[in-house]
Amino acid sequence: MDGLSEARKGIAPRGALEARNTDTVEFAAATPEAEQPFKELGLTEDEYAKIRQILGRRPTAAELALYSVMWSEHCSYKSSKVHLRNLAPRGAQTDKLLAGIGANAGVVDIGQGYAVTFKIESHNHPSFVEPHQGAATGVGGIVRDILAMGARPVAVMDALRFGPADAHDTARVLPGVVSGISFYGNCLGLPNIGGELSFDPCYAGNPLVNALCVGVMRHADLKAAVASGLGNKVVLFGSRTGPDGVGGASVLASSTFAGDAEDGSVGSGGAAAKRPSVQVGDPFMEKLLIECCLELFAGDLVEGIQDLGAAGVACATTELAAGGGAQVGMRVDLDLVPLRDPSLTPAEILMSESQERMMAIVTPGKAGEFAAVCAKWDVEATVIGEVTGDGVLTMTWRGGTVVSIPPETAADGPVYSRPLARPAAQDELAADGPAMPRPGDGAPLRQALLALLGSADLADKAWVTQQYDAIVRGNTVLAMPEDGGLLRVDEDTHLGIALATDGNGRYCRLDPYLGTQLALAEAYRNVAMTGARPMAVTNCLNFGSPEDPGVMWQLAEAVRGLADGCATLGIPVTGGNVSLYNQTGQMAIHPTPVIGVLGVHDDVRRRVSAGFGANEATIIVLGETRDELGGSAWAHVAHGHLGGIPPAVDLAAEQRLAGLIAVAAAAGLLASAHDLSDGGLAIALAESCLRGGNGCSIDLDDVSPQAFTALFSESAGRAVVTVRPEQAAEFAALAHSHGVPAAAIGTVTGDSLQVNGQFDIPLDELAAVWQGTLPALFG
Amino acid sequence: MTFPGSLDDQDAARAVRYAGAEPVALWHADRDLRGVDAVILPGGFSYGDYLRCGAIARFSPVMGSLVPAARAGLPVLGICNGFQILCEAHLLPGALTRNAALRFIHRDVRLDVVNAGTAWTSGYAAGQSLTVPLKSGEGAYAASPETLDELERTGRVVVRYAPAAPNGSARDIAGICSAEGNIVGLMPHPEHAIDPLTGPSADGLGFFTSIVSAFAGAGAAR
Amino acid sequence: MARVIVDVMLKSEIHDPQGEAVLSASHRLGFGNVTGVRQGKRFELDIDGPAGDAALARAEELARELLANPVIEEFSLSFVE
Amino acid sequence: MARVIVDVMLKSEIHDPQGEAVLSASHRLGFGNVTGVRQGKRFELDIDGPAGDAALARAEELARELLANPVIEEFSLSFVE
Ligand SMILES: Nc1ncnc2c1ncn2[C@@H]1O[C@H](COP(=O)(O)OP(=O)(O)O)[C@@H](O)[C@H]1O
Ligand SMILES: [Mg+2]
Repeated sequence: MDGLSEARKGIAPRGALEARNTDTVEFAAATPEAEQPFKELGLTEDEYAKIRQILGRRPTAAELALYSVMWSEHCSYKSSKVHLRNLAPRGAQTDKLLAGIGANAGVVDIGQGYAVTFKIESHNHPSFVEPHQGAATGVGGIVRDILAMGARPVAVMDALRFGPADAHDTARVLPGVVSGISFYGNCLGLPNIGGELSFDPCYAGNPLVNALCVGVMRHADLKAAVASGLGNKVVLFGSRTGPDGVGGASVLASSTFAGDAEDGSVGSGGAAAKRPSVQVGDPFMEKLLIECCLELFAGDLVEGIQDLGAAGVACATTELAAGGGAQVGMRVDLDLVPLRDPSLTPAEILMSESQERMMAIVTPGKAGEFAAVCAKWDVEATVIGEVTGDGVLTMTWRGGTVVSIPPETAADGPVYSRPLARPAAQDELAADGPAMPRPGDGAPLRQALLALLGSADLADKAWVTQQYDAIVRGNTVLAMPEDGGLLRVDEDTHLGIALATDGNGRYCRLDPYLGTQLALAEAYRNVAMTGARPMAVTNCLNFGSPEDPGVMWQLAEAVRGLADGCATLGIPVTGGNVSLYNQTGQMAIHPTPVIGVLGVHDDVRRRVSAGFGANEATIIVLGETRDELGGSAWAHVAHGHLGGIPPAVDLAAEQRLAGLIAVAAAAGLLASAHDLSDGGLAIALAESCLRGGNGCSIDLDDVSPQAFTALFSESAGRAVVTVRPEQAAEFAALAHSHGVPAAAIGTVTGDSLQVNGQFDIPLDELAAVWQGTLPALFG
Repeated sequence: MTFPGSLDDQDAARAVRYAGAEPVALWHADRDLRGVDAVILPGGFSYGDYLRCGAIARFSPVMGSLVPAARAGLPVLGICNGFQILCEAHLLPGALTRNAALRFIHRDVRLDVVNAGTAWTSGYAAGQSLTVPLKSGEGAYAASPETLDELERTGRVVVRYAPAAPNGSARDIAGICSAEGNIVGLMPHPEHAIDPLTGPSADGLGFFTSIVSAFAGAGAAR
Repeated sequence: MARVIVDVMLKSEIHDPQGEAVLSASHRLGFGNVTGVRQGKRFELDIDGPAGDAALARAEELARELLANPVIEEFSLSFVE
Repeated sequence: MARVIVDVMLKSEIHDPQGEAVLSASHRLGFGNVTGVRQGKRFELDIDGPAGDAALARAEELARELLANPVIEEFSLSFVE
């Protein structure tokens, strides 16, 4: 039995309704006792009762479908909303915001008349079921979000987490996910400029596939997802509507996979039980949609626009109508929706998640021009309804009224304050610091470095990133494996934007508040390393089941950490996405907020790379190194250990470091800059050597008295930079005036990573270890 | 030239500008070549490349004008998807097939200029080494052994991967030309190597300056 | 030696952008009477041993495990002389 | 309406990395007696009008012009009921 019939069984009306009459509003009013499959659609008794109360009757099958998807966790944020409110930017955080949380994606003023919009979104569950298409459509969805703001999408990023690198199922999921992102993003002509790749057993049944898109527009181009203007036309354009992913949003992303998908194998147990009809991406159509929309925007032909994502037509119509205000309603004729499968019922039309569709509000006078632009791009466009002044969303089908609701009641959805409780085990975890034996000096340290460098988390990601076009559009100044991606926005003024995403599930497991701030700090630092000034934040909150009070505590702590962190840094959260129910049976993933930071670069010609490029340059470690190994890569790789407390966060120090790098980069003082994060100084040095093709000779004494701590501690707020000898004094003075501790530890030289008094590793050996891991695992 | 699904068209236009000429946008649905001196078919995924790369673009209305013009001597450069379209349109022999590893490859490659006598490579010296990006999933050049022999014998291999093709291309061929040398197709992207700020080098600019100076020298344009 | 053909097609409810692209290209080329196109894969397998039920069973196993993605595709088997 | 199947395979002298990848994956999965795999494309065309020589001729034309690249591929046609 395939997933489609599963999903349809839940929706029930199909066969049943064909036999009866259409379930119209009149029929529903006349048959109050008719049984409805609200549970199968993921609604609770209370929610169902609430719908009946709102409508003063039982909902029709179409209305029930509409409410069920709109009130799903995925669309309504019903469990997270009370916490997300804390993220609303305040005071100085709002200075540069042109649109904030609540819009499809937040919009930031970057100066010179330009605005930037960016957002990160999850496609975790679909990517486990069908990795290639799941990941591909994840990219497609976030790109349409950005497009709906009126911006031209200019780049994507992908943050990925999988089960153990050598697990059987990872060999199915990872290559599929990467090929899906590659297929879709490359075909769309959007450069992929960075992301993340990491592995942990907690993600075995729940890989995380988070995709980010960034778009650029002029201030005047900003569009709103609002229906307005009595008599204006509602136009559905793009792909036809088929049975794709019917029930996907509500069923799949709002509950855990049943059964024990321990090996995670599809076809047995877990995923198969709730497999919906899979959405297949058509990136070519999306490319046409992008160009078509941008031409429509340029011609001022749309009054309001919304992308169709999860919950498709149901979501676009209700949100557009609700966005228009209390008086605004909408009348839609579902017979006019162009279908790929003519047998779809109204409920299925509303729930379909067919990809590559948009909905626009167009004045009657411009409808002709609108159609002409769509025809030029071979994009099918159909008027399916119009804006009314009665405050009601009305839908008809085959002569009957199948939906008649106040749209805001569906758009707003319920809000739950779910119970939360700090798990008792947190204290044990915190007490269980990494107290195991540490390598002393020389050979054991060398061995530890190579083991870390060759571990799947820290190894060269080229096997993945070589499948991504990072340079299409010709504005990519920095991309992976650099700390942050950097894009040129204006060829004449050299204005640019930088982006990085970071998250560390291990830190967050130990302390979700600190862990989230560490992720924020790392993304902030990575953006700063390019020479850019961090300006805004997006986030994707990947957590387990909200019905688990421990998970809710993690979520609340993470959001609190993010809100406090952004307030301290003075930058706003402009949007994001929440993905819950990431767990297999009772096993939740590590709490994994993924934080994206956007920065502005005043002159991309002054960009800074991570590689040791300049021979004889002085190598300087910035920031303070403490003995901080809780949740570290060393504890994980060398001992499979997770415990203790994560490194301390000092956001003021991060700000000072970022400020120093920006000023030094603008002054041309930096030959390279690379932040320190997973694996500490050891890994940063190895990466800078390999990236630049130059070796180095260093002393650790001024970093920390213990060589091990100097090499592997993961203290935050640090970076390793190189400065030409003749500029070293100037830089030292600058660092001092910024209040950033700076220790000169050696020089760029030779073709080995040489730590004086400890060890010497030829670059060839480093390269072989670093580059060999992923190809050995994935072919 | 922009087909539905062309992606590197703006990059090709930028490269033309960098070379000192004026880019003119051509649209697949117009038969009109607008009196241009030379045509670049850019990279991308025309029509999604769903059937075979370049297979559907070949039937675009503009190709009805381009094919005879190219046969009559109009200089044409096909980059990546443009190369695939030229092969599908039989303006160049052979075909581009799946990369040997069956994955999309994006990386910088080294090319040796084999033929510096074409309209698009006259600014280079034979044997010169270039570093430019390659980014394609179906970049492995394939042709019958007779065709390959013929191409080599008549100097129609324009650029070669050095030291070896990363994608399984026959005889490490990265680009070829027509018998007259006016039509050149290659898989790597010279338009993405025109400025060290955004590419690995400026080595690719020579393709564009070659053609511009050919016209400047002949007094034929600008 | 047996030669078994495995045809793998997307399930009918699954969107097939490739087939659609071919369909619209056919129309542009003047093949107006082509009303539908689905694009799938064809595998020709050479299997050691006689052409018979055993070979077919083996091929079916392979198709199920490797050649077709059961989430979105279905397959059929046939012999070729 | 006629349904015509067009099978498109790489010519035997053209390298088929997809087929080879399937072959070695088969061996890894324990299908040692699979000795050769070629991978091609299968198109299911719906053609207006009766299933007959005219439909076949039309499909052949489409295959020649669009579905197969004669430089590297060959095709065959068949009806399906
Ligand atoms: N899935 C991915 N997609 C694109 N780029 C990636 C991906 N995973 C990692 N990268 C890139 O690889 C480089 C190294 O990653 P990582 O070590 O996580 O960086 P950092 O520690 O600086 O955050 C970065 O440039 C990052 O953007
Ligand atoms: Mg970094």
